[in-house]
Amino acid sequence: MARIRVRQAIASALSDAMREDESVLIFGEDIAAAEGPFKTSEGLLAEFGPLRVRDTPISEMGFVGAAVGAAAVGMRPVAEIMFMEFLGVALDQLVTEAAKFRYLSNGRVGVPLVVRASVGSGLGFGTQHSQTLENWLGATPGLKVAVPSDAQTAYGLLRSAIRDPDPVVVLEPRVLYAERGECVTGDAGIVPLGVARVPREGDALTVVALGQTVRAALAAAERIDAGIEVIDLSTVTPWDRETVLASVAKTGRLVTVEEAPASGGWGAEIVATVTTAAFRSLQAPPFRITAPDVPVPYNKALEARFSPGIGEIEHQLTTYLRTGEVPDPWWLREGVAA
Amino acid sequence: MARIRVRQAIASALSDAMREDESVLIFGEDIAAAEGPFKTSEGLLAEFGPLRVRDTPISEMGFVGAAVGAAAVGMRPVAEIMFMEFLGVALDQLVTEAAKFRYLSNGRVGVPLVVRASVGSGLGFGTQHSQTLENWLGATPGLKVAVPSDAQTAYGLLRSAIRDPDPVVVLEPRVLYAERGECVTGDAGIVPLGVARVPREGDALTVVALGQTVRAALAAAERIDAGIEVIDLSTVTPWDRETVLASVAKTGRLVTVEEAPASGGWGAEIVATVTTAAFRSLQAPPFRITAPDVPVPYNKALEARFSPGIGEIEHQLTTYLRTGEVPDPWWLREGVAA
Amino acid sequence: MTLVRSGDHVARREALADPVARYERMYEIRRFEERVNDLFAQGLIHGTTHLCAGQEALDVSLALELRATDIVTATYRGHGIALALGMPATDVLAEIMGKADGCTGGVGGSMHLCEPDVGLLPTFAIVGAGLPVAAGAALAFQTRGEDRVAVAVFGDGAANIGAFHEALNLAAVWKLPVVFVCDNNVYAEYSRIDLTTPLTDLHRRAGSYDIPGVPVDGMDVDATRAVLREAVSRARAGEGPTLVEAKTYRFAGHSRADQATYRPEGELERWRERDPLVLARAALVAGGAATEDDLAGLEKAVDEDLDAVAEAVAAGPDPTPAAMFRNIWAVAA
Amino acid sequence: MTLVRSGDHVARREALADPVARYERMYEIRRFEERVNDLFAQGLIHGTTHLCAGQEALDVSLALELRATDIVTATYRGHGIALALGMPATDVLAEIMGKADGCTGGVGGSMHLCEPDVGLLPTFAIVGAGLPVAAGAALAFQTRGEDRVAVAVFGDGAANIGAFHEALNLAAVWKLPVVFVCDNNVYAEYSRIDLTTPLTDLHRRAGSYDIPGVPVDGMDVDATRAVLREAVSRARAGEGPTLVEAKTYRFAGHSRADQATYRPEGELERWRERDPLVLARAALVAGGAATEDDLAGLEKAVDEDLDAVAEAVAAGPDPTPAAMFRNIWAVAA
Ligand SMILES: Cc1ncc(C[n+]2csc(CCOP(=O)(O)OP(=O)(O)O)c2C)c(N)n1
Ligand SMILES: Cc1ncc(C[n+]2csc(CCOP(=O)(O)OP(=O)(O)O)c2C)c(N)n1
Ligand SMILES: [Mg+2]
Ligand SMILES: [Mg+2]
Repeated sequence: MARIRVRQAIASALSDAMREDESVLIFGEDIAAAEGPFKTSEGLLAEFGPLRVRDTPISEMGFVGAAVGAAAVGMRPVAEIMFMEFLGVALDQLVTEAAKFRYLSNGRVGVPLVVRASVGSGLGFGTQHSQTLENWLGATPGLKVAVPSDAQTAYGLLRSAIRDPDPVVVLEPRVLYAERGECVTGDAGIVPLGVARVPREGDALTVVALGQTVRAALAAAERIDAGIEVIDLSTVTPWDRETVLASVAKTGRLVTVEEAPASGGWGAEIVATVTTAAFRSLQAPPFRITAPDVPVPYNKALEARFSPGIGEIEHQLTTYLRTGEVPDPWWLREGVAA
Repeated sequence: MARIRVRQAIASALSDAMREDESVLIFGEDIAAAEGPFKTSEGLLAEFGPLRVRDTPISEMGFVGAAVGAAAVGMRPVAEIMFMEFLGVALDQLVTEAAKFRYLSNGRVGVPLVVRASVGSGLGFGTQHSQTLENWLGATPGLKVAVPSDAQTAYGLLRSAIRDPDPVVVLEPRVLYAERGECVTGDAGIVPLGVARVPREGDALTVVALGQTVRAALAAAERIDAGIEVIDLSTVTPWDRETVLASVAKTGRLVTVEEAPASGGWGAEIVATVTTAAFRSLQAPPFRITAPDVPVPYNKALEARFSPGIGEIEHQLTTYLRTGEVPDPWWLREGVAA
Repeated sequence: MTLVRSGDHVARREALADPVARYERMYEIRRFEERVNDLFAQGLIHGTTHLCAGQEALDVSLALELRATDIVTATYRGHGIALALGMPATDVLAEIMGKADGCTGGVGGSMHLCEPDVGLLPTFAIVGAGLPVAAGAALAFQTRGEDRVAVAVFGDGAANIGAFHEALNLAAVWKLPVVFVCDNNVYAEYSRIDLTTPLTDLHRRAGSYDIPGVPVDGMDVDATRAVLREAVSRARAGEGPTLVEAKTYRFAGHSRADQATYRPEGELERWRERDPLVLARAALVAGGAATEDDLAGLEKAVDEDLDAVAEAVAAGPDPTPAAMFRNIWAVAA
Repeated sequence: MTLVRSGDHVARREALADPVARYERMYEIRRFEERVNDLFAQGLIHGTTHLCAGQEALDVSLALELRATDIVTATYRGHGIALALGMPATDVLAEIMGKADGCTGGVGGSMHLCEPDVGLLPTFAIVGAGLPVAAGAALAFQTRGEDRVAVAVFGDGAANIGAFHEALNLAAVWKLPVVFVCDNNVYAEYSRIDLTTPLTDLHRRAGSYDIPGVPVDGMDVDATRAVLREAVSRARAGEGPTLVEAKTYRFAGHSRADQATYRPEGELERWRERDPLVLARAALVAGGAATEDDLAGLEKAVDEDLDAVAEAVAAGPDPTPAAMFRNIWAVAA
């Protein structure tokens, strides 16, 4: 099994999908001739030619809308949004158009598009290029949102997204593009949408992570080594209630780990749903480990602290396991946020 | 104390603010000559003239951006977005620009803009004109979001929003515009941002409602009459933890009532935060009364069922109080959602 | 004319080859809208609606120049286009009345008509949203090497929104087989066009993308047809997009509540003289294609059919609550 | 030249009245960018950066034609504009290095420079976002009856995004005192302009809004200045917006990692012959405003100053974690 970079896994998923299905075409800014700002479409123009691999003008609303139209007449377009923020002018096409076409056509017009967008902090891109913003999409029946956490899920979720008959947004943690991991390609490497992974089992505590927090959560769990089950949510809407609830039924404790601020984050949905559904099996208060409620800072040291890293996760989980109480995050412990 | 329509309360707030402060100017589609598609700017063009009351082209991204620029150089613009959905092309200006200017200027450039947008279902406008979508804004440090529930809060929150030094979005439940209510105007009528109201006290159960669900929740509570405390959240970001936590400390039970689908809704944040902070005082599972996870339907009878009405709220709360368990919503009780 | 039901759409479309049938369809659209207006006034319709009186010539000529396999994105002001493209009045009215037999099953309403059989995607309630979508359909046709064409119909007001600009540029740089049809009916809601843009000859915006921009008298069905024919065949031949500006006039208010008191005096009356129905009817009689009597008979038949349609639709079933749970995900949840 | 620190911004701006000082500033910008590039290569700077070599003439002429009370919205490619407008190199470099003394205190970085004293709003990392904001600042000036002007500077790629269209139309219909300055440097990231739009003479897009559109040789500081002067005075006189297209060339890659291998052979070399510094320097010598020796001396002084700046900034303090909690809400949470 090859260890490849996440960006290569993505390029493989795209090329495998394009080989399998002629209706797959991809477009985005500088994804053809330049093979992608993050090199996630290496080799594709050469193999599939300029009709199926296209560079677009800087027109996110235009080309996301074009993906809607192409999908509505039977293509499976994959549009690349370089940074998630750029969807700030294109949500209309995703939330208010694509997600509703099936409903507004009595089931006769589906929109099997995929939008890939890079997200998150960690590379010094500053406050307008480091948000995650899955909250923009999460209240949209008809729209699916997946987030890979390594090469295999980057490959496998994208393959599923492209095969899916509904619109799917894949949010790729940018910081992972250069990371290497094992990656089975082909049908065996496909990761289904809507199913959470459980990369680490345990019976003392359920930790739900997503995207770039999965590896930090796993590393922290290794260090603590006290029956921590780590779930990689993988699909954030609609998310896998069964897996999470089954885990909490076993552990009686729930913690989510988000890279972004708590307010408006996906963790609230998990904590709220689990609390409602599994109230009597919870032995301690569920809580969220998150970034503080501030914009992503640029300075390297500050940016590194912003998102919960291994040390912070370890500290909070250890305190929680020891005391049964919700720990303070670093900015309260250190009295930094006045 | 006059009983006026919500839309008149809004027009009064705008004119009082414009009289008080020369830097207030308003613009939007058909808000000047036509006095607003929902008549929320009646009389303003006549009183304040065409420089301060302007009709815009259909350019939501353009004029929301113009509000950012005007606010950055000292005006207090109030931009009207006819239907919340139209912000789908303008989130960039609110979330990625306006909310971050103070941060990105070392505190030297504030953006005291207000965006008013009508939201919600109930008037047969169909699936692209009936969403609430506060989730688009909720993960944005630096941006405030308020939602009035009657004439007084429509007046008072808008006055506060206009005086506020930060960007504020006021989401006005469209179905309320024609409703009448008592409304104190002038300084005495101002309703602070960030402070929840408690229109009904009780010690058996805390119900948190927002916008158009406030009156339904109140009416249901009246019918049940069993110590139900109803909180009108009023500001959804940042929301008033103190008031809600104090109430739950007293009642030991929490229910939120949302007009829109559970997934991605504001209720998750309340339930999650309260559960984490007040776990030991909760005597029963907190839960959310919401619409089903579907797009807003057009047919009148279907639309009426979509959003939780008085009867549905009453049923769920009664069942909950009686059994201590989380009740099924109507679509599960009736086996409608296969 | 006999009541046409689902399935006969394409036949209904092809009937337009006959000039008399074109007039008949225009007449049907006009009367249909009047009925919708009445049903609203009677409280039998929920929500809002946007009538298309004044743009019948455009709707019918568009239907005439397209094939059923072509794709159209239109707006909330879409009853006329739906009828012109071949949807029977029953399907359209049932949707407007929120009935189970409506084209979306009653969950869409007046602003969201759809009929894939005649190429009509769900109509767009968001101004400008249909333009990039039409470009995208055209992109699919081009990629697959099909000789199909996509058409976006939109208003003068939509020419001020970003999606217009992005869609035209995208279509121009990729030479997509798409026609952008601007129905310049002088108003966007309650605002006259010159209040919201300094350039009221909107076809001139084509210059920003080096594509042809063509104005046409949208009240004249033959003139409009000729311009659309040229634009559609350019697209079909792979020569790229065209921006067509049809100069029309909105005879009704913007939506149902609007009395349109903001119009300058005499403006409506002047445009009424150029009512597309009046012009088309006179041309038929003058050209000898039909007599006054023929047309009066035909009009009566349409009226009667619409009576029957209205009655049948009103008596039709409402959707059950289960309808709102269908067609959200590809596989029922 | 001596190290200028915060507070002397306006003086630094006004110095540009002297043609030799203009050259000096252009030289400073060029050398500043080279240093930034080196610091990146050494791993001393985090993230990414976008160098402006090739657009110094535009930056300096803009600063020259504006007053300190005017407002500028610029982009992530904004080091040169910031320096031209009067920000001292220390403030800019400190920000790029994420230092506590940077203009945003180190939380913004290279893409987010800001200095209200010289009218620079936080620069925009989102393509096109600055255009409506500039229109809005102009709206404020117009409403208050001030004779201030707003300027949006943006790239050729930005002319394809919706915000461009909406902002120009809004400014045109309201006759706002704003100048839209398109820095057409031939590339948007790795794409040559003709790959993403059929109309490469972007000033022609002004026609869509019936406003003047003016091309200018952006490598020539005097020519650029003359065109900007005209546009700025039109705006200041209440005659409305102008679209200026400065034809420049991006000498560097798009951002730090980019080697720009996609350029056609010889293109860079041809443009290098029209390097704005080379042109300006030659003109000064030819016109007798300075000798070669004068200029060599001045260049040496700038180099030394930048050495000192780089050293001082590198030794400066980093922000503490508390910095990320400040300046989010008006009143500290
Ligand atoms: C993005 C957006 N903004 C505003 C509206 C509200 N709105 C509905 S129709 C309309 C006027 C559109 O005018 P025009 O494009 O000329 O089309 P017409 O109604 O005349 O057919 C407006 C502003 C909308 N639906 N979408
Ligand atoms: C809305 C948006 N889309 C894409 C990007 C990514 N991006 C950053 S710079 C750039 C190229 C912009 O080109 P141009 O406008 O010509 O300016 P230049 O970089 O040449 O100064 C792109 C695509 C962005 N920042 N914002
Ligand atoms: Mg119109
Ligand atoms: Mg460029």
